[in-house]
Amino acid sequence: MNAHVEHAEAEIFQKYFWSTDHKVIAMQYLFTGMAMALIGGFFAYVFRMQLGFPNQHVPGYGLVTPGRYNALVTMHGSIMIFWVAMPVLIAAFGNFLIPLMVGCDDMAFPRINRLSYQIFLLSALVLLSSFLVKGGPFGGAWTAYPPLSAVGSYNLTPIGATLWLVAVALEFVAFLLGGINFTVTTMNSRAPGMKMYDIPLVIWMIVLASVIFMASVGPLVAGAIMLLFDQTVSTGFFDPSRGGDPLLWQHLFWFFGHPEVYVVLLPAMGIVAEVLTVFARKKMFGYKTVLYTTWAVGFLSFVVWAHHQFVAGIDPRMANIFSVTTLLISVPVTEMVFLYIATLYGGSIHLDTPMLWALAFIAEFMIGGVTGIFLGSSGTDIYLHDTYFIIAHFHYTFVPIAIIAVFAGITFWYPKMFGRMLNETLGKIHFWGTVAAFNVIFIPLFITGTAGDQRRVYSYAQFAELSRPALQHLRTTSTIALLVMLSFQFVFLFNFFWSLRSGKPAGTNPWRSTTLEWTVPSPPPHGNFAVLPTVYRGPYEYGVPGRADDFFPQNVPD
Amino acid sequence: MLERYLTAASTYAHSIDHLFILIALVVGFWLIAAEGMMFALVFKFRAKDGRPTQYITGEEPQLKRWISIPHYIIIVCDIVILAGAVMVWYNIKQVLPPADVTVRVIGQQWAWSFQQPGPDGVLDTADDIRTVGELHVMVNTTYRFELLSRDVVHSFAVPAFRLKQDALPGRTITGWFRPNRVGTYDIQCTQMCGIGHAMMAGRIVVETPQDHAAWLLRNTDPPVAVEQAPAVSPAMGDSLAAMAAVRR
Amino acid sequence: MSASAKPIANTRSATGIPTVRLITWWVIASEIVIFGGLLASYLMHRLAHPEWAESASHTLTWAGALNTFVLLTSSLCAVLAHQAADAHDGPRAAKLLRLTVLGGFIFLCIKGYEWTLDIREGFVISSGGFWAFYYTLAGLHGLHVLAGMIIMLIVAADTAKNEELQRVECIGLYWHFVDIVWIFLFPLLYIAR
Amino acid sequence: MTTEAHVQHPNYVKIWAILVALLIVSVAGSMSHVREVVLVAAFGVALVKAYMVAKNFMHITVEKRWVPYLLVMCLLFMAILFAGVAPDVMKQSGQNWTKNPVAQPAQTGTGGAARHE
Repeated sequence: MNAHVEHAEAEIFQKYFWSTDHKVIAMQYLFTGMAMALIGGFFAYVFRMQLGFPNQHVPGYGLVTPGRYNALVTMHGSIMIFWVAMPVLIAAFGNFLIPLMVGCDDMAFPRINRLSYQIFLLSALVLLSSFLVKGGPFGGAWTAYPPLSAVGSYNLTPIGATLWLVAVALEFVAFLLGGINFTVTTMNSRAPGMKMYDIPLVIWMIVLASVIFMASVGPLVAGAIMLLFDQTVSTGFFDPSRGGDPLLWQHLFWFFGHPEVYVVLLPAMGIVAEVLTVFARKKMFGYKTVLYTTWAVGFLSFVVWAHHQFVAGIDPRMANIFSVTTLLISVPVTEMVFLYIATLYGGSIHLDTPMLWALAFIAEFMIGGVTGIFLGSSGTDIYLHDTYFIIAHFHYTFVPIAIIAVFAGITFWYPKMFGRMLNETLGKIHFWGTVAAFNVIFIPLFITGTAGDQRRVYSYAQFAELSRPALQHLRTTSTIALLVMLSFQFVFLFNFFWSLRSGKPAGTNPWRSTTLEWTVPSPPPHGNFAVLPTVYRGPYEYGVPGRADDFFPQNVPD
Repeated sequence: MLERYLTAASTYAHSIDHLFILIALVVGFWLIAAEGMMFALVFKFRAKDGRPTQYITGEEPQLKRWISIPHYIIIVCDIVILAGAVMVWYNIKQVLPPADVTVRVIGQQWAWSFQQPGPDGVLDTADDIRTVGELHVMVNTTYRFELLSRDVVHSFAVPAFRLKQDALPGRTITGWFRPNRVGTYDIQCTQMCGIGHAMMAGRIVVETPQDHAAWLLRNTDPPVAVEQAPAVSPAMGDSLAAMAAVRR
Repeated sequence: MSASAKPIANTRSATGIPTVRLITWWVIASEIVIFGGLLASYLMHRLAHPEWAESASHTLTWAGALNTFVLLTSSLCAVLAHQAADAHDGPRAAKLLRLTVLGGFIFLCIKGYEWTLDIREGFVISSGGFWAFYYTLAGLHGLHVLAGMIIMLIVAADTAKNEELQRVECIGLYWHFVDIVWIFLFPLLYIAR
Repeated sequence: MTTEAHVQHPNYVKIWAILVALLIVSVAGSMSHVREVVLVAAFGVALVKAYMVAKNFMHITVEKRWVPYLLVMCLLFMAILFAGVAPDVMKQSGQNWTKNPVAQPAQTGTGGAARHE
């Protein structure tokens, strides 16, 4: 090998794997997240096939044994939350958008940023390596309640359980580093003139999500250390026969786990806010009110966690308190959704693909939101807890968040990321196929859940009430709809990679948007701005009276 | 509404079903209203040539009313739902009505076992009846259960009773149910408990007093004469009387 | 490589707090919840188990007190380094930072000696609830001391050349935070019975 | 970036001397046989020491106001965590539940035995 080739290889490595450029790191997060989404989606395919067509050979996998089924659902949950929703929504969009939208050249700490991705990649590899160890991957549900998760002779996957825990802990470290970097960059490195209320909502939301994550994850980091010691050096933190308490883990987990819902929700809301205002050509209805409700949601998310534990053996008196706080949090969330709908009023709505995704987010998320009331009310939760009703409920929140809003974001910023437009026809085919199939997957599951169908069960043969043919038909319907939804994703993948080379050149500002990222070339060069911008106004100045253009960019002087 | 999907077989099943319907009506109304509003706005304000977009900040009082008034109504709705939820919860989980019979329910990987009093009506005596996977109870009798786990977290769920309670190792959790419909119902474990989670099924058999007495008799060894049975609890009195009738 | 040149983002200060100090405060905030979660767990277990006081009476109070003294003194060195950095005296600041590192090193040595004595007496991490928390809390704190020492040595190398003097205060802030955690660990693990 | 001092530097050695004196107080307090004296000497002094370090060494009182608010907010969340968890973990029994006495052989399943291998 001659020196020239070696040098070129070193350069490619430097540029794509060792770069400190926030845009490269964003792409690293995006593509890692997409790869993990394919893995998580494949798991969903396998276990849905087992449920839809019990005990058949699953094409591409084989027979699903009980242990494998448990591992598949555990990994599906863990991957989709920690290795898809978080890296794509917060890390990929946060990394790409924050420096561009606040008008600076990079993150405040580029090398910490790079370290964050490297730790994240390591965590993903540790998780996937658990498929290769003796006993296979952890199968004790993504909540990992001890003693099941703590004792190898209970879960039968002692190495897998430890690898899962280490992977999750590393992932937390990665997002602590990343999130603190986002927060500091947004607080300190804004363009001159960009005041607190001139920051685009998506940046606000990503930063607030990072802060909520930072403040809620600490106790679970402590819990992870305790559980790790229970697994490896025989301490008894969660062992009642030695003075510990298994409920402690549940509390530590959900003290993080519930804010985590809002950690992924807020960036999705932010993305939708950007898309909504651009394609409705409208100023955000009550920008400040949206922010106030966000803060309220952020604070309240810390006081509702035990509604995941109503029947878990907590003191029943506490359930009343957490019921009250849970219904309380519906107040700011409703207000936020209403404000988004009100933004449509008086607009001029263009139904391009990103806008379709954004509207679908609101429409579907509302279903997820209202079904949450059934579960937050302690009385009905007695019956619905751990049934498919709750599966359907949180998929009606997480799919809009991690799939629909992400597609809104990708289709919206794709021109900026890669300099070319996505194909609009393929985009619409993908949209309708995904959203229609999504509803057919989960509406049947609401019904089976209401009929008492419990979750995390690989076969209903043991239960007379659940193995009725009527319920099985619903499960099969759901599985077939999942196959349809998954197959439509190939349309997206084709569109994504085809448009990289053959899409229409995008130009600087294809959507005629006001925020700063649309003032730089697509894709933005290293260092982003040729001349660092100055900001003169808020982010959503559309249809300002007395102007020829219907949009008024943030960086244009009066 | 829920009964179309699954029988209601305990006294409190209906209160949960009614709460479910109350919530479904309230949130269903708001869901339809909000979705309808959204689609109407998308249709009404779709892009048309020559119609400029309006400049609205969201601070205009006459427009803010469209947000704030529904919002206040929603707070009222929340309070109504909350009142119902707390009432149902209080009656099921916080209050223990006087028990006719006390049974012990023990979860372990991966089976439910039950301990119930024999003819003497007292738990933890020599004539206790221990069963695995099947609990025989008498209709219209208030049962108190003590829930234990031997190893990991399990969840004792009887969907037909609308009953669910996790069993934790190291804790004894007390609850109650009063079956009011004869039949055989599923017991599920609804908390992930390891590789055999799906096999951890049980049956709860709700019997008439006569059938229950016969069952008790079959499982008591040696059969205890009615006259010798000490400390008969009021409810067991019924079944003992029935038992005597069967013997005659 | 390009990363050696600082991005402009790093030099801006819209909040009025320099970027390095801002990130230090956020790191401290995130550490508060990590230690807070563990301490809250310990506290409720300790209150639930009065019998743990017997285990606690086996801890070596003199070692804990000596370590408190060592950490307080090293904190003094760290804050004097900050003062020197403010006076643009890089070499003196570096010397004081290295003294702080020495304090951390002595702390870890005493800790190691103390744990050796504990283990010789048969008190290991799996000996019971108190000991599990004792080793976990002190171990997590010790890791923070170690991390602080490493970062401080890196900072001191630049400081000696009169470069990046603003970092002296920030590593000091972190060090004082670790000190404060120990100030609470000392009574919780050694004194309370 | 500015390297100008944003704080007045007090006499740090004097503060250090006070801190060491407080340490001696808390150790001396621990010799007492009165439980209240021990606890007040230990935790009262710890609070004072922590405040002194935060005020004089970390200069938190002259930092921007939101910084102490942020840190206090984090502490508040930990207090919320404690308040929500303690009714289950700290108590031995509550409404309709009670913790079993520890020394029950029935409570040690196969896993418990395997753990001590």
